[in-house]
Amino acid sequence: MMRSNFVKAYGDALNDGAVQLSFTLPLSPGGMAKEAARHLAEKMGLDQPEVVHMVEAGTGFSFFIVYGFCRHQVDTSQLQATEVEIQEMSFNEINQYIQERIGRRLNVVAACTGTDAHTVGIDAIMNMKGYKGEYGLERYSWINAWNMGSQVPNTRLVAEAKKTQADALLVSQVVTQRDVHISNLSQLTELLEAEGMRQNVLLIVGGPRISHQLALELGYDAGFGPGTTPRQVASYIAREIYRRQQG
Amino acid sequence: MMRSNFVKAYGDALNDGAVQLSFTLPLSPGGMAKEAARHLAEKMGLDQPEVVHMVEAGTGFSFFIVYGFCRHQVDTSQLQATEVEIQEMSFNEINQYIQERIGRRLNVVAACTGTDAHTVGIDAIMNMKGYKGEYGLERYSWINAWNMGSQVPNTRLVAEAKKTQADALLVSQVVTQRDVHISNLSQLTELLEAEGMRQNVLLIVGGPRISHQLALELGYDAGFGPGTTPRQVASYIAREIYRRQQG
Amino acid sequence: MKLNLDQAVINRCRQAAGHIAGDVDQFIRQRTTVSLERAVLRLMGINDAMDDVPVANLFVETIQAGQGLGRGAAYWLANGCYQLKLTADEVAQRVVSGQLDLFQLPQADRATLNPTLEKLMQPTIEKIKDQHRFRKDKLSNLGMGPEPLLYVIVATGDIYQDVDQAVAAVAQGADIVAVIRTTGQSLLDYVPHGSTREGFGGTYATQENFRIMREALDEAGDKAGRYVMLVNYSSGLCMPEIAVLGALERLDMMLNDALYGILFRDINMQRTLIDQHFSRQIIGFAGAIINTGEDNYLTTADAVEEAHTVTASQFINEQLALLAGLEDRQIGLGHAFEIDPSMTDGLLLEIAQAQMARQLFPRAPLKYMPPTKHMTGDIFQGHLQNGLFNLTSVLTGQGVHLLGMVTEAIHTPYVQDRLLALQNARYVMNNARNLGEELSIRDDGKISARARDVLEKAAQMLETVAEIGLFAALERGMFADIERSRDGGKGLDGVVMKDVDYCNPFQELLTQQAGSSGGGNDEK
Amino acid sequence: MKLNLDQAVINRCRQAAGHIAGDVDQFIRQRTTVSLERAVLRLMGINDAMDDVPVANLFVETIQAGQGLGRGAAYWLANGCYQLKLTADEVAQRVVSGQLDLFQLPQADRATLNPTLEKLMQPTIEKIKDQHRFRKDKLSNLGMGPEPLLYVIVATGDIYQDVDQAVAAVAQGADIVAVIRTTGQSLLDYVPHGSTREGFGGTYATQENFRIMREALDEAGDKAGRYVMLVNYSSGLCMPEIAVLGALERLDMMLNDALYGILFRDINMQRTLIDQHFSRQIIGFAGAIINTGEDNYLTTADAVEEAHTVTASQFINEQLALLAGLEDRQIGLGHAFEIDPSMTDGLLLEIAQAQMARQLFPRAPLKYMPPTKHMTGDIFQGHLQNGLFNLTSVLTGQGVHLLGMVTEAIHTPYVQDRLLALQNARYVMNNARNLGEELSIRDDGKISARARDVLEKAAQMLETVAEIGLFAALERGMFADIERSRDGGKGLDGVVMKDVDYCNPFQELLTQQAGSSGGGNDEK
Ligand code: B12
Ligand code: B12
Ligand SMILES: Cc1ncc(COP(=O)(O)O)c(C=O)c1O
Ligand SMILES: Cc1ncc(COP(=O)(O)O)c(C=O)c1O
Repeated sequence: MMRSNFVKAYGDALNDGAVQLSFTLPLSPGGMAKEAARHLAEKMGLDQPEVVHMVEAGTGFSFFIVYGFCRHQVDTSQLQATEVEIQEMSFNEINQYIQERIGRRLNVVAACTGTDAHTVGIDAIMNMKGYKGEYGLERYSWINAWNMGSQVPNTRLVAEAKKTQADALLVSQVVTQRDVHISNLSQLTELLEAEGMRQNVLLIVGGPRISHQLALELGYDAGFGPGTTPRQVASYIAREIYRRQQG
Repeated sequence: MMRSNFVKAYGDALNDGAVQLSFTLPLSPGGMAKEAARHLAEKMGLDQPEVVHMVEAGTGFSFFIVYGFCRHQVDTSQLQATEVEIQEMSFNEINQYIQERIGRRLNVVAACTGTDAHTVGIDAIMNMKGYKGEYGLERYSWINAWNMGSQVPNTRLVAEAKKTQADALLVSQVVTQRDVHISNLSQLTELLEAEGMRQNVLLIVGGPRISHQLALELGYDAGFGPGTTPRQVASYIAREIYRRQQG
Repeated sequence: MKLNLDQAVINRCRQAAGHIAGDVDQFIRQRTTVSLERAVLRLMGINDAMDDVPVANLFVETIQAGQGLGRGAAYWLANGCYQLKLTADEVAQRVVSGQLDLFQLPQADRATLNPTLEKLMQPTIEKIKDQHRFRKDKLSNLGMGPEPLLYVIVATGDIYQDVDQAVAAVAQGADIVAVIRTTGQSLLDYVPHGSTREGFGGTYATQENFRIMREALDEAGDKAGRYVMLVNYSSGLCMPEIAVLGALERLDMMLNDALYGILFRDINMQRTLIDQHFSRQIIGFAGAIINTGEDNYLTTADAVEEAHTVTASQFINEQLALLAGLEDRQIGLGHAFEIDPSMTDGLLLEIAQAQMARQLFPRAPLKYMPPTKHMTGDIFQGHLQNGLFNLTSVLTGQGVHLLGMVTEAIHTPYVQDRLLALQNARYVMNNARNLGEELSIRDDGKISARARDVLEKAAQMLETVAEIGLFAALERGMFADIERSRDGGKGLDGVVMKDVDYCNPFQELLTQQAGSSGGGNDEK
Repeated sequence: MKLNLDQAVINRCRQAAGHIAGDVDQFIRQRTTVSLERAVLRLMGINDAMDDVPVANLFVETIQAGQGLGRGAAYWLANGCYQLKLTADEVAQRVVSGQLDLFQLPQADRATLNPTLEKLMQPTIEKIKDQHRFRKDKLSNLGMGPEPLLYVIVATGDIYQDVDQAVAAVAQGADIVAVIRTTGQSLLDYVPHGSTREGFGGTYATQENFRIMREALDEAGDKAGRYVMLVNYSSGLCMPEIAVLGALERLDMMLNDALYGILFRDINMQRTLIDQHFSRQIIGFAGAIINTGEDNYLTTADAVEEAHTVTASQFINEQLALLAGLEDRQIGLGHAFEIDPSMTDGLLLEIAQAQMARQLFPRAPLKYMPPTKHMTGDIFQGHLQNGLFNLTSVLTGQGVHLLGMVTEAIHTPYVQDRLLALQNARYVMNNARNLGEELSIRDDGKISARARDVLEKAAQMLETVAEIGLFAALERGMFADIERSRDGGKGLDGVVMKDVDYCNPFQELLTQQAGSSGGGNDEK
């Protein structure tokens, strides 16, 4: 039954369910391996799964490409977009907003924490000189911005937050192998809780594999993914701090 | 629980379940569409599905690439390789086998049926001059081979089978859109049944999207997929006809 | 980037091809076919169907049964109108319903009928000219993308799904959309009627389907700010008829190649060469472009061994097209990127072939086909093969560039396959846009040697064909490794000798025009 | 394919770079570092750990605490052995367990200690020579693939999973395997001990991990019939120590670039330039190759705007390497294919840069890095970017070719990502194997203009750096758009002035060798 708010994948004809898969199995190529790949695809809900490509991927491993027609459908009426909701403002509007509604400069401390040394992302948000033609937070006259750089231990970040009476902490996490970002991000919330500071700061995380949803799950206020612009972040901070201030 | 005969997909660490998906949804790109893609992947059994790419694929459509970790595992002890089992012989062995065990030339009629005009595959199996260095059935001294070419109506094929007292019919089907091959192949078995000929011929189908399993489902004796060689087919025919002859 | 080709060898090729085409032309001029005559009827407005059977078919069958086809369907229709003072439609209706036996009517002479013929022709000629003008205006207002033009196919089998997919492709950058035809249509000796949703591996070519897609593409093109070309097949047993429908519905390109029908559809060579000539006259008049099918040879024959057959066939197709009144810029000769990807230095040979074709036919909108034969289920590898193909195309300045699909070996293209193909071409061609101008090819290298070798072989082949004639060459299997006999194949029974008083005012007009202007129906 | 480069400008570059390197060398010669001294200890066989802390660290800390480091760790160790008639290990054990205070011992003079020093050095020197010989033999028996050599990374974080993935990659055609290091290791001021399974984004570089992987690759290489090279990082705070471990475990290449550490790890420039010199001496002696990190500049700076900084840095790295006794064939200068793929004619600029690097450093095994910065989640597009990169590499004859991964923007490579990358390179490079020889580049085109422009800018930059010195240039942010101060960053506290009687018999030996033979430890 396809109701109008149900959608399926689509290749050749609407709602045919066509999807492409690829994966490796720890089996040598052959009839059995192919059958295993087909089965796996069937378990994923594919009708008529077809293994269109099988090749040895090192001794004892095979790589597969599979096409098939996925039975599953998604009810779009049940979905909620899980990105941070932002009413974006312009550079000038943001400064004016802070000046008029909050009436003081906001203190924002940023760092790429743990052993992560990818600064390009957080610099894109922070740097004076800007990124892709948009100024970073350091340029905003109504924001005091500190960029602590990369490989900053959480303890140092918390100390800096305390020292600067930070309104918002911006944490960047790029390396995610074995969920290192998760343990690192969790450690920060624990430290802040332990210091009794958690309620006093807006806690924001960003990075290419970060979603707003993940951020919420980890006890952060917001998460920003790939393609984030400084204005989005600044708009969010200004509005959210004003909102909280209002009660 | 991973028992040793259970396998999962594998990307970075054994049994991590890593798979890649791609598909199109009839939704414009955006937060909702991304969420729908994520949901679909979740329904397919992916943990931590991540939409790593979303792009407009024409107005009202988006194409997605998703990575995630598939929960499903396959019990290899329950699998049966579903290819035709063939004890392959050499060109000379096959002729000798027919001569010695069957004692007469086998009549084989081949055609690419319906409106399908792809002859390269069936020619590869049949042609005198051979394919990739292997002679086709026309070259076998103990096989009388007729290649009727392409776009042969099923009725003509059946008539030819009758005329030549065919031992085996080789049908090629390459075009498969909207399952045209299925209706075409089914029609042939019906015709043969109606003529009372089904039991007298070995009915074989081949083509790039044909599997042995599908062939069996459609009431054929065997199905041959991509990469089939003439020797495999000739070996199968010779042995199977001998087997049937034995009772 | 330029190859140093020997002009003397090129001249030999052209001369031999001219000779071959001349021989064929002699043969053609004396004959007509059922499809050609149906096309004439369609040009006179007979485009309806009765119980799904086109009136043009029924009409021609009646005339053929009465042995009258040698005089030309136009004659009988015009004479009917003249004698009975009826419209063409009225006459046709009566004939096919059995109410009227044309052979019983008095038979006016040609001169007497000329005003009637003139009147019957006029509306269609005007319509085609209008379409031509419309295209020219659109093109000069909106323009097209830079060459190579990006050409995609849609092939859902359902014209309405095709429209969705075509519109999506235009939004992604397609310059040209071809609606692929269902399997089997090429062997139908009639053109189906109305809109259709039940093709396999393609959608029926019908006038209504043409119209639906034309409308959708015009709209999508306006939105995208460029003119989008529409392509279908004037090919198979109904070449000239589909040419007419294409002209009426403003198709911009038509796959049109008798050799393809002969080799790959086993259509009788006499029949289809006659059909081809008239179809090309119509396409020429409509200001559209033909696409020839040499690329297909390499799906059955080897691209390294048989490359010269492609080149030879291009020369023949060029000469046949010129004789039908097409201009160079309307002759989209086909070739393809079909060398086994596992070959060391294979890309060098592909560059040689593509660049050679470019130089041999400098004004032709060369149709360059992507890898198909050596595509596999490995879509990643396939994407790269298409990438090198795209690179070769932009490097050598091809005209009409068919996009390769990653799933070529699996299914007719999905909506995302086309997306990936367009992204591939856009990226590679843009990133290497002017690379061709930067580089020159060594005269003593492998690329030059390959081009010289293929060209010389093509010349030799053409000279042989010129000697024995095209029919004999086809009988010997000189193209695509496929042998066809002069009297074999489908459709020979539809060939008829023209009477001395054969009447076909369109052909007369087009032949005359071609003689004077060299093709197209306007001032340029 | 050849660019017409102005030799005068090249000479200006080399002269300025020589000047820059000479200045740095002056500075280096007067100083040592904790890591350098630990490396000396390791060369004398002190490679154990106590409760996971390397004995070499504990030993050096003790000496540093006693202000004795300026005399060289070798002196103190040898003196201990000499005075107490103990082995090096015995002395080290007693020192680090607090049983022995070296400063309390009589202090023999250098001449007296020379025989002891000799004896302490000998086993390691022999071991390194053995490894070198072993590699040479293998290479001459098994050989390597054709250049560009295919280089892949493994990065599971677990040495045993790394082995599986590396062995799979060898079966798929990899010539070189690099084990990527866990995040954070470069800032550790010690080398972890033993085999490890818990890295993030890479696996700890330890002697035991080196050994495990070396063994696996030797076996896989024997099976595949070729010698497979192993790579790790002599980089970060422990450059010279890892160079020693690499030499002992027969690593074939080491990423080794002080500038990388300064710019991307904020390591103090004094510290790491001193460390680099000794590490390069060791790598040179081991017959291995260094890989420099200029490619990384283009991940933070723009590849079109800042291409000349890469070229300038290559000249500096070359001169610094030559001063450390490396031969040209051991100097794997880095560069990268990092231009925004949406740029029209971007490929022309990539070809210009790659070909220029090839001609500027004709004997260097240039390390060519794939697109990383502009890779996205679109793995299909990424596969093509890698395809054009592979093409550029084979076209311009690069030496060491790092394979781009389709999932570069997503995760560390999966087993299939590496498979796809190897297939990509094999296909493109084989299909275009000799294309470079076929083509020549116009002197008045965009490619030539670009190369000339970048080279001139590099010359000007080098002349400025020569004037102000490398330290000042780094302070001004002249590389990778990153500013670093002379006394900032990590590890400055590990820098020590050498005493007049500084003792480092290895450095003496290597310096002497370099002076005479120009690098390597054998007859060639
Ligand atoms: C550049 C780069 C580097 C440079 C970093 C230079 C520097 N100073 O930053 C160098 C070469 C040094 C480097 C090294 C390494 N890298 Co790296 N690197 C990359 C690369 C190519 C691009 C990253 C980048 O700059 N993106 C551009 C920025 C603008 O995008 P972004 O980070 O997503 O940021 C945007 C948003 O996410 C958001 N955002 C980001 N942070 C924040 C924070 C806040 C608060 C907010 C609001 C928003 C926000 O806003 C930004 C602007 O829109 C990626 C691959 C790729 N193409 O993505 C690999 C990649 C990130 N690196 C990787 C790895 C593993 C490493 C190493 C660990 C490898 C090694 N062992 O040697 C090392 C060590 C680094 C370390 N210790 O962390 C992996 C990570 C894998 C994973 N998912 O775990 C990647 C994905 C490559 C790969 N596939 O293996 N790397
Ligand atoms: C060559 C080719 C053509 C040639 C055919 C020439 C000829 N004389 O055969 C030409 C150019 C004419 C052509 C035309 C069309 N083609 Co075509 N063509 C291909 C192509 C590129 C290769 C097929 C091929 O030759 N494979 C090589 C042979 C050796 O492989 P094989 O067929 O799999 O055969 C092997 C096995 O399967 C097996 N086998 C096959 N048959 C049998 C039978 C028996 C009894 C046994 C035992 C074994 C066996 O043994 C063979 C040897 O190992 C494929 C794409 C691709 N790369 O696969 C498209 C493809 C098959 N074509 C396709 C289509 C749609 C068409 C058209 C319908 C398009 C159109 N509307 O114009 C037309 C019309 C054809 C028609 N009426 O059927 C589609 C089919 C899609 C689908 N799954 O439904 C494909 C997949 C392309 C695509 N992606 O759209 N095509
Ligand atoms: C000239 C020509 N006609 C027709 C076709 C299509 O085949 P069919 O005639 O079956 O529609 C092609 C296929 O490429 C072709 O090149
Ligand atoms: C010279 C050099 N050292 C080291 C690294 C790796 O980084 P890390 O020092 O964090 O291991 C790189 C990365 O490309 C490099 O080029």
